[in-house]
Amino acid sequence: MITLENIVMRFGGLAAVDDVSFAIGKGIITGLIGPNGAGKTTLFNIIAGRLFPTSGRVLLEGDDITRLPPHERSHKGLARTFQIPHEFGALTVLENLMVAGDTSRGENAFNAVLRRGLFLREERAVYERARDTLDFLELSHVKSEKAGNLSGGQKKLLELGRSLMREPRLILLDEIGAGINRTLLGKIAEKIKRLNEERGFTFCLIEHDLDYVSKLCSDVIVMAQGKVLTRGTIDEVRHDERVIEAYFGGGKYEVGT
Amino acid sequence: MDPVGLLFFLVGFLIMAGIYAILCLALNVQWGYGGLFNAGIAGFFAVGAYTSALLTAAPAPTHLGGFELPVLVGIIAAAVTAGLTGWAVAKICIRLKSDYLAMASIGIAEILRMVIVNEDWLTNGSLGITNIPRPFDGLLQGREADILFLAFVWVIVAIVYLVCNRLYDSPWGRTLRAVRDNEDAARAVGKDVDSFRLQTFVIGAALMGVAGALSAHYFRFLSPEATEPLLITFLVWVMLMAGGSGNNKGAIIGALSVWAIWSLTEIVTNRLPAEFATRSSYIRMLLIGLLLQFVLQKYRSGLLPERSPGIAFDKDKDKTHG
Amino acid sequence: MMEFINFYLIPGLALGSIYALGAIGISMIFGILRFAHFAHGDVMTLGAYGTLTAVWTLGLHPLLALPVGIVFAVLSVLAVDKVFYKPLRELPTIYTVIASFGVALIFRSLIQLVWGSQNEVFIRGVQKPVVLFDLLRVSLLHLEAIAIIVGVAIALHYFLSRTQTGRSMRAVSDNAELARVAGLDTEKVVRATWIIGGSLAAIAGVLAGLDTNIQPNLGWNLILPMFAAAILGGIGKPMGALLGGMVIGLVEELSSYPWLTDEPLINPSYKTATAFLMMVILLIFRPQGLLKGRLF
Amino acid sequence: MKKSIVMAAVAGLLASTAMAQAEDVKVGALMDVTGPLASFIPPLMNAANFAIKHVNDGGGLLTGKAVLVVGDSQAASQPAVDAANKLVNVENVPIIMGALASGSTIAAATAVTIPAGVVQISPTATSPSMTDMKDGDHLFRLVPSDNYQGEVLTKIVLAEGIKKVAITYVNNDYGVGIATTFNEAFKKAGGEVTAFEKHEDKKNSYRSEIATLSKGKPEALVVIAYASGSGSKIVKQAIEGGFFSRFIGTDGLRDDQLIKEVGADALKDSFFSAPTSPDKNDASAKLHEMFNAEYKEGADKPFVDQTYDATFLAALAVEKAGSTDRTKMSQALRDVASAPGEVIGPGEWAKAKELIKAGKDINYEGAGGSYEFDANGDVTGYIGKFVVDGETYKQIAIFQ
Repeated sequence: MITLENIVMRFGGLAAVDDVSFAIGKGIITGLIGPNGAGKTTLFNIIAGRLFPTSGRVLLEGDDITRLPPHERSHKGLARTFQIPHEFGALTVLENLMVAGDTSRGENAFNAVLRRGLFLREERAVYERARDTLDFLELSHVKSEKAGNLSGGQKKLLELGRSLMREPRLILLDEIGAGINRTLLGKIAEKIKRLNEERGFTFCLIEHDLDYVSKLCSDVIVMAQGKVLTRGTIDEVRHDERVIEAYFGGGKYEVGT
Repeated sequence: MDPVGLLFFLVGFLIMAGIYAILCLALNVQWGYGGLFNAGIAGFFAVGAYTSALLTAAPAPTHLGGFELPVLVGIIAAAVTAGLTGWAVAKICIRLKSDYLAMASIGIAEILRMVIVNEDWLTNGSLGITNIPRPFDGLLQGREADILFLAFVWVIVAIVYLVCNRLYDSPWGRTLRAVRDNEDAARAVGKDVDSFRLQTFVIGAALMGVAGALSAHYFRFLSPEATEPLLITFLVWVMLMAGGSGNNKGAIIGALSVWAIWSLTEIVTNRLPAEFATRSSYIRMLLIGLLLQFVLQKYRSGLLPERSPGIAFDKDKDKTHG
Repeated sequence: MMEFINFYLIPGLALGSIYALGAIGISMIFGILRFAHFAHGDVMTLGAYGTLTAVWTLGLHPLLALPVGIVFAVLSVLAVDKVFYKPLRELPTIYTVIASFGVALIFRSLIQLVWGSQNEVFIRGVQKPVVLFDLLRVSLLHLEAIAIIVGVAIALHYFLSRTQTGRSMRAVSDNAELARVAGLDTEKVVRATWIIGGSLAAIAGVLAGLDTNIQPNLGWNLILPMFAAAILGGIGKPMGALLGGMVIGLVEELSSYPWLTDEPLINPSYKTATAFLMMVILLIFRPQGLLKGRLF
Repeated sequence: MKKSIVMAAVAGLLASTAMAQAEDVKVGALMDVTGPLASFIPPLMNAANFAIKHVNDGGGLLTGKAVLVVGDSQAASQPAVDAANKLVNVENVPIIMGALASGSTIAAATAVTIPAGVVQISPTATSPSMTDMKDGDHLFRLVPSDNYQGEVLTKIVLAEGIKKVAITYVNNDYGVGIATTFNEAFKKAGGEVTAFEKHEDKKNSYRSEIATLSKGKPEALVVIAYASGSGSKIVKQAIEGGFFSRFIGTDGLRDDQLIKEVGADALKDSFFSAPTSPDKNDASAKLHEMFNAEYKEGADKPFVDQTYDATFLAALAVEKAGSTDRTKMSQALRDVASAPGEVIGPGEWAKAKELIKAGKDINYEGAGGSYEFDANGDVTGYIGKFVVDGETYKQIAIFQ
């Protein structure tokens, strides 16, 4: 699905991502874990196009998209959520979802003023999908609320919903569980699993909660200090010495087998 | 007070308020919908005013043109040239963050003003352009003709309002507000942020040009001080903030109420005793400054705050909270 | 060559010093309070009138009366900050920007009410220039202005790098959140910002008044080039603003020097435009300014 | 608390309207009180008030008192139109003195006063484009168009034996107008102009401009600018830089402010032109004496004479018309301003009122000229040549 080739990202003299290469398989849920400062979010930003790497290539199903701006990647089927919620605060929840739909006719200023009939059908279709997505995420009761007024967890759901509206091939989830209570967290995990199983969505997620990762991900990539440390199933990586060292700082803890 | 005089005062008052309403609606497109901090309103206003004046005025050897074209042609051309200027400005500096965009736009407006003052062959420099016609000239005589112009101005206000409302209540407007609220998220859902900002800037600039053109036709005379950057720009910002940015009705109401304060305070300060004659104007400016602070502290979200336009098919409308 | 030094370079440096003194305050306020202070020019004017009053009542030389103007300007901005800016601190900066516009209007009207609107001068008559070797003709005031800016530069550098308050100011300017978390008293930093910004503005106002004359629009007329200078130097970088001011002043004066032919390079009518043009170009290609300032 | 303030303000407004007794007559004045010309205004405001004071001391206007209502035109079109609208429609004035700057005068006239049929007398607007305006005889002015002063200045300069000058002028309607005519006339008369440069008002340093101006070794620098604006700065910096010691100025520069900033010594070789009264009319001296007695200073400021005269003429026109009927004003104004008739000078309101009552024709000869309006509402001016004498200016010749 997505292939990274020798990605390097430097800020000033510092390499936040240092020669990372891996591929994400189609139709599966990949977890990206690692301690703070490992370069996970930077890598997401590079995949999503918010940052362009200092060197290296990003391929989407074989196409080189390294220098493609984020909105064009979105049109190619890449969607993402943000670590800190990036809701459209003054828009209603329903509008937040509808914005993400494909409304290219209605987004033409000329049509918006003079040929409003032209985008009615498109608008209705987007509306129906937004309603379905709201139902799926159980957010329908707040659909007319301003998104800025939602709780942290609801905002995370909203971000997920917005990604779904894109009908993407790959969704990047950046700590979708952070700061969310356990009930809601379980609910989100279940939604992700259903989307993956029933509709074949590909996910790549950054997460700190390893239990959560173990519940969802069949493939886990571990990063530390800008490099890929190891990769495997959750059980494989959990017991990898290098991983434990990276997480807890070398030598502080005696690591059993 | 003489009721007829009062009526004509109201006519003049509403003409200016209408011109400000258009500026305010235009700024609302840029700031209210798009979050673009344009502090160079006067520049686009000036470009529009000069375009229309040069196209419609009587020929004169002192400046370019004087083509005696119909006023409507002048106004449309004003929108086009101001829009093009906006396009050029946006092309250069739309990526700048808010306050920086403000500085850049002030700088550009100031450069435009200098060009207008210095390039005599084009604008007749500081001597200005006289004999600028109004639409329907000759239909009515004397100050009665102002009533026709008032109607003309407010028809244009209505058209601009309609256009702005349609822009607002459309996927275009929705996307623009999304871009304003969160640029990165808008990019992530496939929106070409720069393109939307560019469009917004151009549309706003074009409308500001229309307002400039109307002012030239109202005064029948145009000289560089008519486009004093800081005064026009500042007043329009206050109007939009007071009326409610993001709300078209608010923009118009803001224009009317702030213009009322601006203009009517003079009638009050003129009632001060004669020894205040020189001072009354400063007292007036002082009052306006204080009033502004009062509005900012007590009515800061404006008289009519922003609200979502709603979705036409959303039948099971529960109470709208927006 | 001497003509270049006498009538382009040194006046350019002097003008630059005035811009620089104003721009330092603008840059610091922008960096720490995060808004463009449109009333800063009028703070300069207040400083000039405060000094003028001291000159009239005490009969001092303007430079000796300067402390009175400084105190007057500083007290005014502190009061204005408390009453008008502080309540808007947590809101988007546009509110404070507009409020500062209003404050500019208030300052100017008050000045006109108290002192009237006619021009005043500190010292009557022509100031004979200092003539050296029959070649160098420099106005004493310009030497004073350049000396003051050098002094300010040294003091400012010392203050920002060696004192606790100076370091706190830099910290808040670099990252307000972090500074707050680290337990810095931001209000104290804000106060220090106004005191320094107000003082320097007052000095700038008096220098401008000495160079020409004092009238209510004195500072307002200088605000745009000062903004340009602050941006040029990099927002939140006082030393950058100082440099930016010098650059803008020099560019303005030197742009009309006959560099290539016998004609001025740029028509003097467009002198001010060169400052803005520089600002716009810089914003586009290097928005962080000459000395990497903050980007918001 | 707030409510009570509002109430008090409203009550005050209503009361003052009601209190203005029915027979009081308002005289409108458009003055650029705030804005770029603010520094000129205080003495001009005194001049207008002084004229009104003379009217009221000399028996009042019509059957009541004259009341001056000032609109702030801010030297810009939009505020001028707004202020004129209020004077014409809310205050209901029969006649307006002002505005000062040509731009605000023209905008106020074309957008408000001409359509409303109100006569406007500008004391200072010099723009040539006012001459051909279709104003239905509503727009008058007391200074000759720029074209005129420029030509007269040429004569004055050549009479001094100066053949080679550099010209710098402020880039506004005043500076551009006079400088352009002077430049053309001077060259036509055989003079040499080494440099002809405009400058921005409001700058602090003009040193590089002056350096450029001095290039062709001219004998004198012609400065067409306001003393309280760029004018004094240019003269001062030119002297300090050792570029020029001789200056030629117009009425804008001929201002006490210049002496205050530059000092009388440095100006002993310089001379100035300004509109004045015909030959031996002592009206100006008389007005200045009265003015300084009243206000202590300022009589010699530019445009004080004209502002006083314009206000006085406005009042005379109302008195002559015998009512506040706007349609009668332009004829009445022509009657009182032009010969023939018994000559009236500044301050002689009681005499004028008497004569008008007696049905006699009067002819106001003001401090700034005799004001014989031509068909366009323009005056043929008299231009005086002034030099610095002690701490003030002295008129040494009159040109026509």
